[in-house]
Amino acid sequence: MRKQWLIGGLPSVLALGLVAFVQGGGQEGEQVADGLTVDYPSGQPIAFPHNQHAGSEAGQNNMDCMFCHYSAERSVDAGIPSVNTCWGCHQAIPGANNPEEVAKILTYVQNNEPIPWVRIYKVADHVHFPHMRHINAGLECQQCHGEVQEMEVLNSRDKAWGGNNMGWCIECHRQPDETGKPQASTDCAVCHY
Amino acid sequence: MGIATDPTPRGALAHPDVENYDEVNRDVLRALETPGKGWWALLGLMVAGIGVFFGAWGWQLYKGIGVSGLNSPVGWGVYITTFVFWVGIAHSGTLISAILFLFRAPWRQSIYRAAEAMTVFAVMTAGLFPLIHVGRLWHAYWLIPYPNSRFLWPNFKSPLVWDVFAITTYFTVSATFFYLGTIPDIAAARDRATGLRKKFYQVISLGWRGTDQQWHHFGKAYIFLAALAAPLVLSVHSVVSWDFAMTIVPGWHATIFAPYFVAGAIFSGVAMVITLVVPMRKIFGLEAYLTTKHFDAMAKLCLLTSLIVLYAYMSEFFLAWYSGEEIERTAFWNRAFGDYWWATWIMLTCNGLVPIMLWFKRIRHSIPAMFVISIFINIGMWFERYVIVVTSLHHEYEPFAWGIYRPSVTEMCILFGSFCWFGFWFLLFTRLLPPIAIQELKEVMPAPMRRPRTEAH
Amino acid sequence: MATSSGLLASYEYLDSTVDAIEALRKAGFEQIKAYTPYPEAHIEAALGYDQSPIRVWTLVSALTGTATGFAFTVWTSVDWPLVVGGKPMVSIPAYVIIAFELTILFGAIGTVIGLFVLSRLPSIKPPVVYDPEFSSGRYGVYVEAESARLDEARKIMNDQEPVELREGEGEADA
Amino acid sequence: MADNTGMSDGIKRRDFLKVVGVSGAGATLAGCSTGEVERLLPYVNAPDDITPGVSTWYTTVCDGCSAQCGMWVRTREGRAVKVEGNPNHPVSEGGLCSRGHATLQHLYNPDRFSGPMVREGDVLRQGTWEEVEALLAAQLGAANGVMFIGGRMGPSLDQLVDTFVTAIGGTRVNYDAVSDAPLREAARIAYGGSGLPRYDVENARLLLSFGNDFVETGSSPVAHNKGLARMSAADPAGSKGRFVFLGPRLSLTGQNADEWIPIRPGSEAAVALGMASAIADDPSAAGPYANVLQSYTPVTAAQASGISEDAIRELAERFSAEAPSLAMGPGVGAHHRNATAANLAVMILNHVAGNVGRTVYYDAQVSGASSSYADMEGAIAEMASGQVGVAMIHGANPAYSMPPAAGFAEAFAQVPYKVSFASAMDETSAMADLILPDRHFLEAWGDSAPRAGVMAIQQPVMQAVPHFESKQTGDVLLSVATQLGNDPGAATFFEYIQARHRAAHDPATGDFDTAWRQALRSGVAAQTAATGPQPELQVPDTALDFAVPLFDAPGDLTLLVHPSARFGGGEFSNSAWLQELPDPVSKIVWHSWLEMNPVTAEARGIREGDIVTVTSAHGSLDVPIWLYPGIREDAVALAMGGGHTGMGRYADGHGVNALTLLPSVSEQPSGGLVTIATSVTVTPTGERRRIATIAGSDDQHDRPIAPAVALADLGQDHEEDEHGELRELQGVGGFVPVPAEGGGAAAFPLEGARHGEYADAHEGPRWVMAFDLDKCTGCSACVTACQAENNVPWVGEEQVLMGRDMNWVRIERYYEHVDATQAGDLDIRFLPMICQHCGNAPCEPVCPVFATYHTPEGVNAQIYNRCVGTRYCANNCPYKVRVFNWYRYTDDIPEPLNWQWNPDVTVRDNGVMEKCSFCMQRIREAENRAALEEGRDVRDGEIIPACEQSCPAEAIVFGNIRDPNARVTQIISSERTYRALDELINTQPAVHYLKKVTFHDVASGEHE
Repeated sequence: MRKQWLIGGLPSVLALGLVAFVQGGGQEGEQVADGLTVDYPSGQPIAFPHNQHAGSEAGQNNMDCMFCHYSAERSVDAGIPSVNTCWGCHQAIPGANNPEEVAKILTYVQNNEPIPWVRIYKVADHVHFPHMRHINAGLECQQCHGEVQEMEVLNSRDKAWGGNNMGWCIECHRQPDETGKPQASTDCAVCHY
Repeated sequence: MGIATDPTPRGALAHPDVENYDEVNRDVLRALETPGKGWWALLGLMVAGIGVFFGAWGWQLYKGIGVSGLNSPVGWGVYITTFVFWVGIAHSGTLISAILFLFRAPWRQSIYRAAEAMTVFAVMTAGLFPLIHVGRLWHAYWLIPYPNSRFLWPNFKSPLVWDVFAITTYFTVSATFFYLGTIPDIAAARDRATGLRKKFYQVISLGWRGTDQQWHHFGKAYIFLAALAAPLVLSVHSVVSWDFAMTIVPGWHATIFAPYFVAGAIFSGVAMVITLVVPMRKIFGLEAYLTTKHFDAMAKLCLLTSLIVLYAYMSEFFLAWYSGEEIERTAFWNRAFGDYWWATWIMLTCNGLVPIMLWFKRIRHSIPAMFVISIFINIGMWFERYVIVVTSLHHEYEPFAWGIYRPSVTEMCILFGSFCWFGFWFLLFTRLLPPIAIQELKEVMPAPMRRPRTEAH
Repeated sequence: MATSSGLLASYEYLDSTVDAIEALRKAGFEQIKAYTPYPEAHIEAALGYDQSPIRVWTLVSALTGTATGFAFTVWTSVDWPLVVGGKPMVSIPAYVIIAFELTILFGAIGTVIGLFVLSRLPSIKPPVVYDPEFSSGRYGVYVEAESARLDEARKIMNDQEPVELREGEGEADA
Repeated sequence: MADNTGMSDGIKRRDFLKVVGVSGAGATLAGCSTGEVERLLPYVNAPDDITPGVSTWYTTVCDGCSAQCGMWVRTREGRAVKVEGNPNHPVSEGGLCSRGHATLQHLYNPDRFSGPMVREGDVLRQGTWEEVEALLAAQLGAANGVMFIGGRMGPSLDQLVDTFVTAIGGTRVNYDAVSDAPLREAARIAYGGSGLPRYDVENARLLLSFGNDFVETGSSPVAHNKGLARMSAADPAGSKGRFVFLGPRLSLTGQNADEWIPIRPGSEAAVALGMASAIADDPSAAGPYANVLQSYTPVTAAQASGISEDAIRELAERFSAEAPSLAMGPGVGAHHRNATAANLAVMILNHVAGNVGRTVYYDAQVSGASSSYADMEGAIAEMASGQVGVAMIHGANPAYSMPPAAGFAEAFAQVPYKVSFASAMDETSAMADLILPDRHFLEAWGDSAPRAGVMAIQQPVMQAVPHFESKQTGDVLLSVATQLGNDPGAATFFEYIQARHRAAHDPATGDFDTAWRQALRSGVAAQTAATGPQPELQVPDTALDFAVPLFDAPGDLTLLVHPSARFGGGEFSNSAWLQELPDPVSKIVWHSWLEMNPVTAEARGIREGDIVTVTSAHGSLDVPIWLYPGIREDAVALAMGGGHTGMGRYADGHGVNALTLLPSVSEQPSGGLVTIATSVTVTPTGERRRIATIAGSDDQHDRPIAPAVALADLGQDHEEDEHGELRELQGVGGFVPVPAEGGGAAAFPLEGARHGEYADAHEGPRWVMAFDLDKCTGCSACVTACQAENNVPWVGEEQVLMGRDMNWVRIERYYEHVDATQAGDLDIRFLPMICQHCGNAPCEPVCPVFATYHTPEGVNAQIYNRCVGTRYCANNCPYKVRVFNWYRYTDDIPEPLNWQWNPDVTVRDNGVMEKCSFCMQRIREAENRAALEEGRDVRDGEIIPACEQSCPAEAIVFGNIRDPNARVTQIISSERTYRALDELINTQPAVHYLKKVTFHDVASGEHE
């Protein structure tokens, strides 16, 4: 009878193994961080609080992301605000919380130098991510970047998307639209060329 | 009641000079005793060669695959040639142990252990070459179907993925087969060995005791493994041949390839067995077990396969001409008289002409002659693969894109190193495992009887 | 179960071994174990073996391999459809090869597992009754019986002039 | 290397903001993004016209050569990444040649001067602009005898230089090794105008080129290339212009001819006049040249040229019969001692054939400054005799581009103070005491008048490359002039130009500023109407010798020195793109070669690759032999442009300088440099080398790769094209018939390919491309365009020798019929081979990891980051269009050359396969743009791949074959359509070719 059990058991074990093997698919993913090693805020030239600007709490300014990241809806790149964009407002607004940080802007304006922001969000060089296509498809910035408007300190660890984890993109692209087809193409050459 | 045994004259026995079972153990296990200087010298050489091997490979990884002589149009060269060569070598082992076992060939017992060991190590060598030749080794694992965050799977339509499956399967099965067959002999070694060696054998003999029950299942399992291995042997080199035959490259795209490659593999494999057992026989004094009978049989196998291979060459050339297909014709004309004519003629000489000598019994029975011929065949078979790979690629469909390939030093180092890598393992084998199948030898020896044999009841 | 002990006889000749076994079985001894240096059909016959169940292991696991091969290849090619060389998404002829290789692979592994299970390998227990000669030239017969019948067994075994006859205490490894 | 991180870590094709970061004060912040932290550098002041990630296009003028083609420059975040032809420009009409593309590499040339240089002893130290301008002013103030040696320059700068030089009482000479002085002079003698004759190649029915290489060099390569393509394209009526080439060697132009008449070097005049006399019923038709005509007949022509009298007579008849015809005189590649006379003889021929005013026009106006070798000889004499105190060099490199025999270097060394305006080091600047690096034309203001009535503004398309502190010579001259106390009337050169144009502006046509802005936007200032009545032949004011000139002894082979199709006279040599661009004729890269007829070689026991010593009375050099059936047996040819010694890392040490062999003689009366002047002896050195060529076999081996169809066969459906049906195994679906020949939109996708389609792909677009081989002239502009667009690296001579060239486009060149011994039909086939994007692609199924596969849009995609590098796909590609990254070639690319990288294309990593992607990035960009405009579909013509954009011959068309109205669909419905090798191996390519149309009936090449 032990024999019978084994004869029955062997295939079922193999089958189970296979199932587990295949199911493992979605979960196991290489969560490669994208090269950001410096701890924020020390990494950033100016301690820029996103929540202060874009947050909707009392005393926060509830700005639209695209006020500063001006090209997000018409370009592949979201765009980084020019120094003048910052200064445009901060001429008038000394910054109640920590004016010394705000004051740094002026030095850049005077030296006519760009602010060397540290890059937080980056897709691999071989991936093409057209921002405007996603914005115009009705995605919220937060869906990839996380609840930036609530973060004082931005950190690549906080972002919603899986860094170099392609599966994270695919899962969204594969969502069926009303016709039941995938809502976005999963053709490789859409992003990789 | 009792056993009915027919009287067998000693002359008809496989090993007339072997008196009894104990002698078998004694002779075979003597090989395992402390090695001499020669063995250490050889081992040293092999280790040095392995150094060259991995040195060259490391250099290639550091610089890029460009350190090879490969180019476009010749994207495959010495690496794939050597890969196919070693896979071919790997074939006779399982052929002798499995197929000849199933056909109950009487001469296999004393060579199949060495042949199987050769098989395992040859696959271990061959398996390295696909890794050596890829451009991005650090991504080579993408050929293995494993669940990943990209939801991507390998392309099961690609012959290379077939290769991955065929080679791994072949390695697993032949290694298992090899080990399984060795267990009883390891037990025998265990029972004579002392000290550290005894410990070692105790572990790897898995506590084999040769009880009736163990022998019973062992025999069956062995038969089934043989039955599984037999088609596998044929399939593996067919799959390897399809790496070429599945393409549209003139000179590769031929339906004859699978049988042609399998025959070639057996051809080269048997030759390599001869190359290996001749010195082994001398060094370990196994003349009584490796008799001219065995070499004669292997020689005949070589002769047969060499004829098949030769036929394949001829039919390829004939059909190229007969098809009237311009591109095919150019390809084969170029093969025989083009830039690589020398390789082709080395191939034809070593694989087609030299083996003709095997028609003569005197040569078949001369061990030195066999040794020399087998070396020729090894060389010839390497060049066969070189010819197939390179000459087909360098003159393809697009005349304006024709090119020339010159192997680089790095490639040569890796080719040389692969032989050392193989030799290293084989040397270890000769010292650690009984190089001849003790228990199977006993099977073909007359069992000791108390009553005189003639008297049957 | 009554205390039983065993007798281990080692013989030089095959026919005497066979005779001893047959005699013992005739006398009604059931717990007989034979040691041989190589698979000996006559002894297996004398002990009256029938077909080994290994074949079932081989068959089942091999078929599992075939099924896995086809299921896996087909599933992956529809999971993310990518057209190559104008071939159909599911190209059965190509997948036959994968299925074949898996058949062999699973079959072999299944067989080995079966062997190990059935012949109690690997066994780490040190041998209680064993003689190194069994791996070389001798045949061994080990019989187990209640103390009462031991003498009967000893007599039968002695009839075949063993090289040596030992009395092994306690259970031989089952 | 971590899993999933794909291409070229460390190489940031997208670190654009570090470039725009420097907008404003020009403070260079390059190199700011190093280490593992990547910096984002935003603008200081955001410019309105730049959106990150969106290309901005500026029009300007290509200042690469005298043609002055219109240019469209694509800039991303303030850096120029691609130059293209400006379709609005009347000269180039959207085409651009390889050299034009390569100007981008000169902009980012890492060998440019980092700033103004002052010599102190043996070393040059970098100075400030204030300092060097003061220095120059002081020197000029003090010096006695100032000489300005100029090259080609636009009208405004030309005028400024003149005023400047006259103001300081200096002399000015101009020099350009590749000048058309003889043609210009002939035109002056014959018609009085000082302009170049303008040819209407397109409308000629019979075109004769007397050794004029108008496709690759000459006054306007792109325009003439386009003209030739249009002329020789068979029109629906089944008629086609015929092109006959007369000359000792087939240049690229010659290879495009329908007939080759291999006349002796220097016998152009004899042949032209012989034909003229045969055409003209009485010599008086030649007006003032009647006497000349009397002394020439087809017989004399035959004697002089070595061509049968009948051939000449017959050609003459056709020349007058097949009107309008056109004959073009010897170009820059055929300047012998009587080149002016030869050009004039051809003018007479055109005159008697009545082509003046129909296909050839003589304009009064002159463009730029005419340059003369004779003037240089004078200048050298002056310098040698110490009459020159300060010598200024601009836009010329005589130390390299004059024969050493001229002794320029020695004389120049005599000059106490030598000033160079070169923006990058060259042989002449190396001797200078003061270097004031000029700006590259893409950074500077200028204007151009390529021909009568055409005026275009050259505007800077980007901030000056921050690595180099350059200053525009115009500005330098202005400020120095001010320091010298004479008022030039403008503060900056920009004002100077604008002032000139404002003055020239006719208020009747509207407000100037509007016109100016319009000119900048369209790339060309409003052009005046075409030329008026044509002038009549004038009595020559100088004696002319029409005889075959003498060639310096000793030697048994005439040496033909010609400008290179890639390097011109050598001014383009420091560009890796051009060095690695296979020469359109020889397909050789990086090194020089001596062209020799196989018969000659065999007679002397010389094999290809033998290194021979070429010796003339004036010098000798060692060069490998390349066997070429397209050159007369009594001549050998050597191209200019090689053998630089001080020009930069990509030019130095590659090849030999052909001028070494030439005597220092100027052609009389034009004073141009004589390039066909001497005989040479060729002796093997016994050494050999491998030729770095991409050419495997020049013979098609009767394979259906580049078939042709005879003009006579057009229209009637000829049997041999019917290959019946293939039968293709469809997976498990059994055999299904497949039409062997590709059809139009209706037939696509073909039955056999359909099962490979994606379930939902049928409504989407299906991209295909068509090459019209009847138009393609093999000029190779598409090769460089593709290299520039797709970040294709160059690999160097060593790698090419190993067969590892990386170009995605390979212009295959097959000889079908070439006969250098007598007049007859010529058949050389060009075929641009790119990835065919096969419907049944052999490369796809063999890839183990789906790195290459078929997209629903019918493109054969290559996913670089998925590639493992087994090279299986390349082995199985019958077209051999896949190239492999054997090393990480991009590592060798120095700053700032990498600024040119296209941000939209992945830079490939070591060990990765790559190939033509149909410019996937452009497809995506167009789709994105279309989607932004309320999600419409892409319109036909919105996606133009780099090769199509640049093709001067308009031979390439890309589009969606599912759109029945698409240009490409129309074109491939032609009966000439075929697909390479398809009928043999049923690959169902998406790339369609249209057969070349020949006048002779086609034997070989059409297989079976």
